[in-house]
Amino acid sequence: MNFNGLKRIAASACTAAALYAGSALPSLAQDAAPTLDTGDTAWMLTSMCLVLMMSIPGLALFYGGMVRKKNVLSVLMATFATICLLTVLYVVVGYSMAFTEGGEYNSYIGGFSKVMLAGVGKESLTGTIPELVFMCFQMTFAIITPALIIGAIVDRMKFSALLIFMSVWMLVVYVPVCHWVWGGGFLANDGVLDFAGGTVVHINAGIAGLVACLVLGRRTGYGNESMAPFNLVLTLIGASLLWVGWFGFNAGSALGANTTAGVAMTTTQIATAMAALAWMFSEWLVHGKPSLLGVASGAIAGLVAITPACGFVDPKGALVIGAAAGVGCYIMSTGVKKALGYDDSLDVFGVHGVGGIIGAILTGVFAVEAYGGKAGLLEGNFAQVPIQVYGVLATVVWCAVATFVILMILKYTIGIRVSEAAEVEGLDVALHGESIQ
Amino acid sequence: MNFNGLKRIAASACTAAALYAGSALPSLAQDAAPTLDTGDTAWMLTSMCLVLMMSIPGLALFYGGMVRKKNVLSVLMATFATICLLTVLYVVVGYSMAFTEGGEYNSYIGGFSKVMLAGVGKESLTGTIPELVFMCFQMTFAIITPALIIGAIVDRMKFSALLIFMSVWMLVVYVPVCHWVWGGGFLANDGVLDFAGGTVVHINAGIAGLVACLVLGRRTGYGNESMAPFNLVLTLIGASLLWVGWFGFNAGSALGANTTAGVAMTTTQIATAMAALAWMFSEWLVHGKPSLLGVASGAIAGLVAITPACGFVDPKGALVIGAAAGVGCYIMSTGVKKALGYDDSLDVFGVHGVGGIIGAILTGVFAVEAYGGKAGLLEGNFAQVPIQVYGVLATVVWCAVATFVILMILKYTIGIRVSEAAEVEGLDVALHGESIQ
Amino acid sequence: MNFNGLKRIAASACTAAALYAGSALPSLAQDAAPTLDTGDTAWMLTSMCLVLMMSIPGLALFYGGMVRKKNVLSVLMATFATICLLTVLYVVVGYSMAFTEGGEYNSYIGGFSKVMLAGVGKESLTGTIPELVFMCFQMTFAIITPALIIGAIVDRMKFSALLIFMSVWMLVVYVPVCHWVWGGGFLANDGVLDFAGGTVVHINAGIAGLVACLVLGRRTGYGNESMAPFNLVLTLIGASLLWVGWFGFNAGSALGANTTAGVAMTTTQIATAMAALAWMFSEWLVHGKPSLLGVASGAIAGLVAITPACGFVDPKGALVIGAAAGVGCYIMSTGVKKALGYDDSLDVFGVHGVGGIIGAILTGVFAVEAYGGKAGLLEGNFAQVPIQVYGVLATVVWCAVATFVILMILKYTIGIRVSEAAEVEGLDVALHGESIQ
Amino acid sequence: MKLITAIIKPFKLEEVRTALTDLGLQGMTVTEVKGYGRQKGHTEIYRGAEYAVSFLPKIKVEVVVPSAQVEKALDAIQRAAKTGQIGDGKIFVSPIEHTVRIRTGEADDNAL
Amino acid sequence: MKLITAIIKPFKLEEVRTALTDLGLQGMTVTEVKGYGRQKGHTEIYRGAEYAVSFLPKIKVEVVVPSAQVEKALDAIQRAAKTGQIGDGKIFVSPIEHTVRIRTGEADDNAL
Amino acid sequence: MKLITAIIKPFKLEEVRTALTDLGLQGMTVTEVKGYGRQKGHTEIYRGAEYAVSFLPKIKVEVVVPSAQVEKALDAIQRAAKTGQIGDGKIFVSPIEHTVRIRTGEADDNAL
Ligand SMILES: Nc1ncnc2c1ncn2[C@@H]1O[C@H](COP(=O)(O)OP(=O)(O)O)[C@@H](O)[C@H]1O
Ligand SMILES: Nc1ncnc2c1ncn2[C@@H]1O[C@H](COP(=O)(O)OP(=O)(O)O)[C@@H](O)[C@H]1O
Ligand SMILES: Nc1ncnc2c1ncn2[C@@H]1O[C@H](COP(=O)(O)OP(=O)(O)O)[C@@H](O)[C@H]1O
Repeated sequence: MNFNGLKRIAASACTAAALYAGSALPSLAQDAAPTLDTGDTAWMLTSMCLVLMMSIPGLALFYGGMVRKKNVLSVLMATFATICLLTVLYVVVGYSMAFTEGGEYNSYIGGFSKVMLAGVGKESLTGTIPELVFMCFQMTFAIITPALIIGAIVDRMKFSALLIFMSVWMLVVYVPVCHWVWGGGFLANDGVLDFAGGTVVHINAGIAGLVACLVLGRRTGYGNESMAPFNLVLTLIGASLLWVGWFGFNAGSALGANTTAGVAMTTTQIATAMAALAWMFSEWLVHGKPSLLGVASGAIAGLVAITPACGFVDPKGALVIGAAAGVGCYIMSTGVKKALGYDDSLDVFGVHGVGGIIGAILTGVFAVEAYGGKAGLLEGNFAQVPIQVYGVLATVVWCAVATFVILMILKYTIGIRVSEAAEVEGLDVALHGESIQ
Repeated sequence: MNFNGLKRIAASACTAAALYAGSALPSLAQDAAPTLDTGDTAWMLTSMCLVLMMSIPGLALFYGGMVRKKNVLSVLMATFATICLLTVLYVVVGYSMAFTEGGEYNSYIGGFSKVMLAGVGKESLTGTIPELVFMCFQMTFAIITPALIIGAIVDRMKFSALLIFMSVWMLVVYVPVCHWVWGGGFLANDGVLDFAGGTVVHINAGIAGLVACLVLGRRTGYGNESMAPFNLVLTLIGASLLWVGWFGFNAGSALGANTTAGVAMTTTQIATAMAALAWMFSEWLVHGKPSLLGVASGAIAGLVAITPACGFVDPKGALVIGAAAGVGCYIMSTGVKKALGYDDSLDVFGVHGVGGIIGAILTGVFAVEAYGGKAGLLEGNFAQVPIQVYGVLATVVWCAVATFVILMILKYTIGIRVSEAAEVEGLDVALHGESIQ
Repeated sequence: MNFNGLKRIAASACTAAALYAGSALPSLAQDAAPTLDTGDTAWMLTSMCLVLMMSIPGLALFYGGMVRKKNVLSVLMATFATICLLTVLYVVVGYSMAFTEGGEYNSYIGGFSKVMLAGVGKESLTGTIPELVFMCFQMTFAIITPALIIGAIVDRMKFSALLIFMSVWMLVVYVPVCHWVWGGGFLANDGVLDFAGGTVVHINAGIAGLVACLVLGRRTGYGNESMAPFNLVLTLIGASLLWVGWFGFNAGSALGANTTAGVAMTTTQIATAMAALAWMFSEWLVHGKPSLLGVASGAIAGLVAITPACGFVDPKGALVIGAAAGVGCYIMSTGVKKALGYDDSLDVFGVHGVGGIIGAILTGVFAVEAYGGKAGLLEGNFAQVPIQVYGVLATVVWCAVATFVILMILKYTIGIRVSEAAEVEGLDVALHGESIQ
Repeated sequence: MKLITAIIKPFKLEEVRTALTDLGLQGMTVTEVKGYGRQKGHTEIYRGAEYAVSFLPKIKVEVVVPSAQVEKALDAIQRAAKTGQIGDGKIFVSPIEHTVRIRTGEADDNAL
Repeated sequence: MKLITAIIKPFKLEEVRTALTDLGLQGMTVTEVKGYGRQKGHTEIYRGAEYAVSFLPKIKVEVVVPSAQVEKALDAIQRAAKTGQIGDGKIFVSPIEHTVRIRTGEADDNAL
Repeated sequence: MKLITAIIKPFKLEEVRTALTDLGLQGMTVTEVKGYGRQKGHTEIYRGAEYAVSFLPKIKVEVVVPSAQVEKALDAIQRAAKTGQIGDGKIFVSPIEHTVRIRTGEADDNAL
């Protein structure tokens, strides 16, 4: 019935590759009632852990190491608290709005039939895994996406405003876009390819970050004071855990321990390494020195760009996507940002926004039928790139407008920025009464 | 035969949920000789890694970040050395005493038939996984439990005394209680519910911590000098890895990649997030500022409290258990501890003892037949709560008495506390001849 | 056909244990076309993540914490950049040269039939897992081995020379030796036992480290200035993640979630703990104090020594191997190194070289037919130890000669050592324009 | 020669340095210090344990100048370091009897 | 005015601060320093490499006081910082010719 | 008594310490400082943002000596700390009017 069908669509969006290649998930391919596969379940349980590890401690450290000593704890706190708050929110209503039948508005948003996980029983399955595991896996995506935005607003946003913003943003921006692409919404039906969330996660977070840093304004002292990173060791740990965890994100999006997961793992590893090298060598060329922050940033750029493509492209495509992301994000996060003068503090837009867009479009170029069941430009399918662009635009527009409105309302109600005194003292002491010794 | 039956009991205690729901682990449900399931084995191999990661680096960092700079390395050392020593001890005799037939004393302690893993062959299975994997998984529980106690005795205990205490305590306190609950002992037979170790692990460690800090006495300067944490970044990394690893602990206790694991993963994630928020908001209310140490402590409190319940309750129950643990542990670790004046330095009792007791009792309240096969108070089973209380009391009494005796013997033989000079200089240099620069 | 057969050899080398015990990987044991096993695939996907985590952040932190503050970032950078560069190189040509039929030279080196993963399709399998997953898993071995060498050349090697050295070394030393042992080369055919890479990975890296530190010369100020570790907290995190990740390395080398993986996990855990204790107590005896660096170093020594043996020996054997490695590596890394006066800065030879040799030889002593299908000296097979020695010698000779030649060529072309000024200023600033605050 | 020691707010260091170099003073030595004074500190709370942090981060700038330049230097520092907020800090002047430039052995004013 | 510089054991800082404020001295500047003296250091051993750590952590307290109060201050510091153990530290007194409060421009005693 | 303050390159500390102890001076206090002077710093670049680091790590050695020994001490320090490279640092001599050894109350030269 509708209900089961919906679940299958939800799943199939993630495993388009598998489905079209038509076999990787036999229990999905046929219509027989799916049965639990312990191997697929084992991998998805693991994937959920990996993606959670991306947020905490991964993302928290990646960002925390880049700010000044007086603000490190506040960045960790923002990330950790966001993870907790959105976990509860997702269980209560997020999952339902993302992955259930939304009735007449289904193209845009899901319904409330699974509020508080109603009807998501112990034995209910999604494909070959327990639906509860599928829900947990999806939850980790829903909580890391808003957390990514933190990089744009560090050192100056009020903690109370941050918590409210994150909650509203997840429900108003993330959940709908997730439904559009993976929940049976209009982008899925229009054939947009997004294997693991280049559009849903990264473009979304990147655009929101850009809007947020513009609305908030620059950090006090930006351009004058030194804002050199406190401790890049933390950033390196974070980048590494993001890389490792990302296999849960990308290969996990195959929803099983199948050949598609193998493809996603391979392309992810290749693109990431290539992007890191591309950023490092660009920097070496331009500034004369290769830096740790550069190579780590490049790796993240590669991970972002391969996310929508990982289940659709082959190793060669992954190499090119990685190279493009490394160079593209390097240019945007250094030269261009400087030129335009906005303070996207930790380059959420420069890395996730730009990397996500590069990846989304190149997915339409390098998709290989034999790998992901979809042909791209190089295989003569001229239709896909425009579809990808259309998917990007839809997301950019909705995300930008909604984010702007949410922040403006907060700005003129409770206020979104701390006092300058607090900013000078540092948020660790000012907001949380704690400090690093 | 007896031997196989015993193993099945051992396993079934952990997977009560699965068993009663009667199917998740088919090879256990029927009496046919079990066969290896690669999916279940894959998840259990992974779970062992996750639980080990909880101890090192997880717990070591969680504790290490909370002490003063001069003692950080000594805390890491205590944890790491304990892990190594108890690993060997568990293989030699611990596993056998916990999980074999103890003859006439079987209600209280296992036997010696598997000393040095005798008869635990390559092909021997526990349920659907290799017994060696089951042994390794159980080992990670046996080594982290004593390690948890370290939080209560930091900054002042002699290293030699610590190693002896840990060894004796594992054999005299942990192993018997583990046998009572999971090895076919009297608590299992009396129907006490402890899915993943709320009683065996956390109440045990919490009570031992309380006794240990009372016997040892307060840190020199307690109350006068500042004992502010050295670096909460380490504590945040530790808390995050504990959270991630805990899915191996809780969902791994399903002993397979089954629907019960899905339930455990879901309830664990929900309760943890809820408890973190509960602690954070309590603190915000009381002290005016939400803190990173607070939200991290709350998360651990939630993980502890959901541990006995995770396979038995539903999402709603998990929300309530999390909230109760967050508030309860907050009160005990701050107000009450201050009032009573004991120096449970890193709140082993306040978080693990209190959280474990809250979780054990609420398991009897919120158990849902459809999820874990056992009905709780809310489903009209008034018998369960008293049984849970009984399990708690048995553990508390045995643990308190035994721990006290062990420490007293050590105190009046080799001594358990370092010299005041060593305490002032710091244990890193005094005990280990090392320091952080 | 040839192609499939070759793959089977490749796999079987890794899973000798499984094969001889003859059943753990049924699809390999029989000649029927193998089919994908989701459980095995789940574990191998996980294992790849675990082994990658060993390199970043594991190894990077283990090494980074041991150098002086001014060089920490340069060590992290060397590791991270090496991982990225070699990932690309391995995909392009490394995998093919290691694991394909090399025609008439096949005893020594593979061929080019899989350059850029040609013919490694989405559906192609190795045993019961996708070949792409097998390739990714093997890649993680190929990238960590050269990275291990970094410990010998820290604080003084030019970054450009490092990148070139790593690339050439992987292709000229690692890939051939890997082919000899696991790719169907002469050592495999001669019956050398190396379950997870004691020879291929650790002896190889250890010898290369020794040669490299001799060619490079000592660090400026060695013996006069204090070169005390900057922050052993990082080293502890690194050692812990190496330990956890090593289960992917050792148990993952069973290429499936089978009973052999269970054996490897058990022996790995036992030997590691035992070696850590052995090093700690030796030190305690000799210097009067047990140290964190000591216990962590011992753990790594144990992990190294059990690597070749983990699928072949039983728990008792693992205990002895661990003890031998702990004491042996302690002596070599402290007394002997001091006596001979070479500056193997972070003891790559003392731990990996020595530990690898101890493990390789003791594998021939303690191999137990019932566990790994091969009898060792204790079971009366006198032939094995000589074969192991022969395998060690072949590797040592080739590695030493090739490493020396590569470095000499670099030395007299682009140069391999930074200026003394750069060394005094510190490589973080001098090479990468970054610093820790 | 005189040693001018200024205790200032950390974020004022760059301005003070520029002010001094503009006077042609080519060297100075700075130290991270903690200051106690009228400016009140803050309280940190860890699991209910309150710690009053009464010492605040300050920067100590030490510059030895020829006696002739003391006035100008004091002026420059005060102007650069002033915010008007409590906690701006102090400037102390003390005598230096002798100075040596290690590299050259030059003495006194020539050593500055 | 005089500058009183006291090198003390770190854990004595709080007592010294209280002793000084009890005298009505409202400000001081402290620095983390390392001291070498009669008190012996310790040895650290990393993988067999021994490093003698001869510099021990100390706290330097600097307080500028009106000449009249020097005696009382010396006394107070000595009483507060004394443990009787080797390594208790030293107190040095040196002249300050001029003082300025940056915030207000007040000079000399009024600036303290 | 005189206070000799030497700003030196960090890696010269051991040599300076030995040189001073060889003179029979049994104590000194050192501080990690940052120095600005003729020796130029370096630039750090993080994602295209350039930061000029003009303050370089130096070590400040403070030793109070009986007036009689000042000459010998200056000499010893200069010889030990000299590399001939720019940035070797300075030595300043200033008066100390009074010294107390906290442990014993001994005063002046006896306190050193
Ligand atoms: N008597 C003193 N001796 C040494 N340093 C002092 C003295 N008084 C104040 N300071 C330093 O000056 C800083 C600022 O002094 P404070 O009284 O807080 O503000 P203000 O200078 O604006 O009155 C203090 O933090 C301390 O470092
Ligand atoms: N001549 C000196 N000049 C400067 N500081 C000194 C001098 N002598 C001692 N100190 C400082 O005083 C501290 C204590 O001195 P020490 O000789 O160890 O003990 P005590 O003061 O009890 O004799 C030393 O660590 C050092 O910081
Ligand atoms: N006028 C000064 N007052 C205080 N410290 C100074 C002064 N001039 C130089 N210094 C210190 O001496 C160090 C070395 O001085 P610099 O001019 O770089 O080299 P050199 O001493 O060889 O000429 C500086 O880093 C600074 O710490």
